[in-house]
Amino acid sequence: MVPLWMFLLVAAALFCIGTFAVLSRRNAIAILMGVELMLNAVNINLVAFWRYGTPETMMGQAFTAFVMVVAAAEAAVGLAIIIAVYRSRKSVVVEEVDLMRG
Amino acid sequence: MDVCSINNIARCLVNSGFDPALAQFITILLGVVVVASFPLVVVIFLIWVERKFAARIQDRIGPNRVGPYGLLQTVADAIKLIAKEDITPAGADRLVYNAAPIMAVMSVLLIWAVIPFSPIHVGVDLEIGALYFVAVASIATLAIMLAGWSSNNKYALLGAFRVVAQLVSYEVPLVFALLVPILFASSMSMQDIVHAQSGMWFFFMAPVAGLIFFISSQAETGRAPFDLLEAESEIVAGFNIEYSGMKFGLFFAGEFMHVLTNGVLMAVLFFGGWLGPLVEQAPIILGPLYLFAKSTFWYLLSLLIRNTVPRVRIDQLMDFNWKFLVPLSIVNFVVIAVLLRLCEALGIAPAAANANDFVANIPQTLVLLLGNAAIAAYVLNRLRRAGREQRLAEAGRTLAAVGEKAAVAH
Amino acid sequence: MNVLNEWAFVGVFFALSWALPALPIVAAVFFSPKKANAIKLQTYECGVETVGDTWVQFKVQYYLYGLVFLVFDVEMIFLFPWAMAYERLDTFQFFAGIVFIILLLDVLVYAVKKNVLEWS
Amino acid sequence: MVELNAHTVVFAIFSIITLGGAVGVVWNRNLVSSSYWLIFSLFGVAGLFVLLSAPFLAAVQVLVYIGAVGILITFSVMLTRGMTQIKDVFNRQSAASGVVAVLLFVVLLVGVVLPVWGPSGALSSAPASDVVATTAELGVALVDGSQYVLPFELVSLLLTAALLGAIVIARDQDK
Repeated sequence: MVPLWMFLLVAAALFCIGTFAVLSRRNAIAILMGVELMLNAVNINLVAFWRYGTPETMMGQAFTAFVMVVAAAEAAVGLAIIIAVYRSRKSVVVEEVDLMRG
Repeated sequence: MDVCSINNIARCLVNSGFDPALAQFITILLGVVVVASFPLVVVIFLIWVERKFAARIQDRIGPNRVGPYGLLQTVADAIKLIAKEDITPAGADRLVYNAAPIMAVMSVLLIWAVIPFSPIHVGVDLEIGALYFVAVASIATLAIMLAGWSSNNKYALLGAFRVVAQLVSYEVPLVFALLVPILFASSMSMQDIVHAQSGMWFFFMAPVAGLIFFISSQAETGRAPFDLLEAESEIVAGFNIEYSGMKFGLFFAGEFMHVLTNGVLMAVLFFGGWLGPLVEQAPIILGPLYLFAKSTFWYLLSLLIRNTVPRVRIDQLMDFNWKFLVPLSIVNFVVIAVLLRLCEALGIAPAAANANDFVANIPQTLVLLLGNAAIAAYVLNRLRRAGREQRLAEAGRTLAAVGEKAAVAH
Repeated sequence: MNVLNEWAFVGVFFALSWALPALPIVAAVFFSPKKANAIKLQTYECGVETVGDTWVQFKVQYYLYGLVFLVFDVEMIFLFPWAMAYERLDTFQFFAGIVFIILLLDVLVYAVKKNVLEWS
Repeated sequence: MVELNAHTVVFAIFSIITLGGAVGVVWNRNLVSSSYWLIFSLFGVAGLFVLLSAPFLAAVQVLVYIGAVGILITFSVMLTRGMTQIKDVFNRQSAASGVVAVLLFVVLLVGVVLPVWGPSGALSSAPASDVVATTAELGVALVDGSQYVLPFELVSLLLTAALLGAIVIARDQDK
C-alpha cells in the first residue's frame, strides 16, 4: 500500500489550491469551485485516516457521506444566490457586489 | 466470455514461468477485451435489426443490398463513415469536441463490466454493482453537455441543455425503481440480485417498479417517445448538429448499444438474468442464452414503442416525469418496503432455507402483487380523471371560442 | 486486496472503453479526405449566418430541474446503503429510513405546489 | 521509502489527475472549461477513494459530483452569461493569496504530514487492518439509534431547507 502521508500530501495540496482559488478569483462561481475542491480535500483526508486507522468501523465513510451532502447543499444554495445576484446586478464579480457595504 | 478457462490461463501462465503479477494483468486484460468487445460486435447486427424492424412497420423492405438480407449493411455504413470527411466546425474546442462521442459510447460500454452472463461468467461482480451502473450511466449526461458546448453552436447548446434536463430528470425514477431489486436482494451486487430471484422473479413481486425502470431507461436512452434530443422538426438535430462522419456514428452506436443494455438490465434486475431451467448443468451455454432471450423481449418492445408512439412535447415530458413518475416511484418504493416488512412480521415471507423455492415465495408475492395492483388502480383512476378534465377544459375553450365568434357574427 | 483486484478490472475496462471507440475516429483521420474551407467549417445554424455569441441567455428553469435532481441524487448516498442493509435492520432502523424518504417526498410536493417544475 | 508497484503507479496517476484538474480550475480563463476541469479533478478523487478501499464512496463521488454538481455548475455558468468578457481572472490580492496558499501548504506539510513535532502516525505505511467495513454495514450504521440516525434525518431536513432556499432565491419573481 501507499503510505498514509502520501494521501495526506495530495489532500493538503488540493486544499491549498482550493484556498488559492477562493482567495484570488474574481468570479463568484470560480470561488464556489474552489470551495468544492477544499471540501474534497477534506474528504480524502477523512477516508485516508479511516482506512489507515479504523477500517473496521463505519466512521470515516459516514462522515464523508455527510460532508458530501453539505457540499451539495452549499453548491445548490451558493449557485442560486449567484444567479439571483446576477439577475439584479448583471455581474458575478465579487468585488462589484457590495450591497451590504454601508 | 469464458472466465473459467481464463482462470486456467492465469495458472498456465504462472506455471510456464510468467511473473504472477504479469499473468494476472494478462488475465484481466483478456477478460476486459472479451466483455468490452461483445456489445460492440453485437451492436453491428442490432442496427440491422432495428432498421429492418422499422422498415417492416413502415411497410418497406429495409436494407437488402449488402450481403444476405442486407446483413452487412452496417459494416458498409461503418466503412463509409470512416471514409467520410470529418468536419470540425470553426471555433470548436477540438479536444472536448472529439472526446464527447467517445465518452457517450464509453458510458454505455462500462455498464457491461458488471453484467452477469451466467453463474460464473461475469466481468466483475462488484459489491456495489447497481450503484456502479447508475454512476457510470450518469457520465452520458456529461458527454452530451460536452458535445453541445464544444460545438460552438447555439442550436447544439440549446439541444444539449434540453437533453441534459431530460436525462437528469428521468434518472430519479430510474434510481428509485432500481432500489426495489436492491431491497429484495439486500445487496447491490448484480450476481446476488440474480441469485435472489431463483425463487421468484422480481418483476412478479414489483411489476410497477419494473415498468418504471423500463420507461425511464427508455427516456435515458433518448428513444421515442422521449426522443427530444433528435427532434429534427424542432431543434434542427439537437446537441449533435455539428457532428459528422464517424463521430456522429459513435453517438448513434452508443444509443443503439444503450437500448440493448437496457434490455439486459431489465432481464438482470427484474427477470432473473441468466436463471432458467437446467442452467446449473450447462451454465456456459444456457446462462447467456436465457439472459439474451429475456433481454430480446425488452429490446423488441423498445423498438416497437419507438416506431409506433408519437413524440411528446418537452413540457409534457417534464410533467410526466416530475408529477407522475417520480412520485409514483417513491410511493411504490415505500409501499413495497413496508409490505415486505409486513410479510416478514406476519411470517408470510419464505424462510432463508427455502428462499429459492417457488412455492414458498407465492404468498409473499401475492401480497406484494396486491399492493402493486392497488397502486396501479389508484394511478390509472387518477390518470383517467386528469385526462377527462383536460379534455373537458379543451372542449370548453373550443365551445367558448365558437360562441364568441357566433356573437360577433350576430 | 481482493477489492482492488476487482477494481483493477474496472480500471482496465475504463481504459479500453476509451480506446475502442477512439479507434474508428483515429482510423477516420487516415482514411477521410481533408478538403476544409471556411464556408464548410462554418457553424450550421439553419443556413443563417451566426449572429452574436453562442452563449444565449438560458432559462433559469434548467437550473431548477438540476437543483431538484441534485437533492434526490444526494439522498441516494443514504438510500442505497439503507436498501442494501435491509435484511439486517430492526424495526426502528427500518422506519428511520422510511421517515427519511417521506421527508424527501415533501421536497417534491413543495416543488410541484410552487410550480417550480413547470416548463413555461 | 516507497516501493514502485502497480498500486503506487495508479496512486500517482490519480493524484496527478486530481491536482492537475485543480490547477486547471484555478488557471482557466473560461469558466466552462474551469467547471470541466473541476469534474476531471473530482474524478481523480473518486480514483483515490477506490485505492482507499471505499468503492461505495467512489461511485457516489462520480454520481453526485460528475452527474449532479458538475451539471449544476455548468448550468449556472451558462445562466450567468457574459463572464467570458471578464479580463482579469484574478483579483488584486492574488499575489498575497498565493503566498497564503503556499504558507498553508508548508504548515500542513510540516505540522501534519511530516511528524516534526512528535509522531503523528502519518508515516505508517500499512493500514491498521485489512478488514474493511462493507457498504451494508454503513447502511446499518446510518440508521442505528446509537450511531448516526440523528444526522441521517437531519441531512434530509438540511437538503429540504437547501432546496427551498435555493428555489426561493433563484426563481424569477416577475412571473
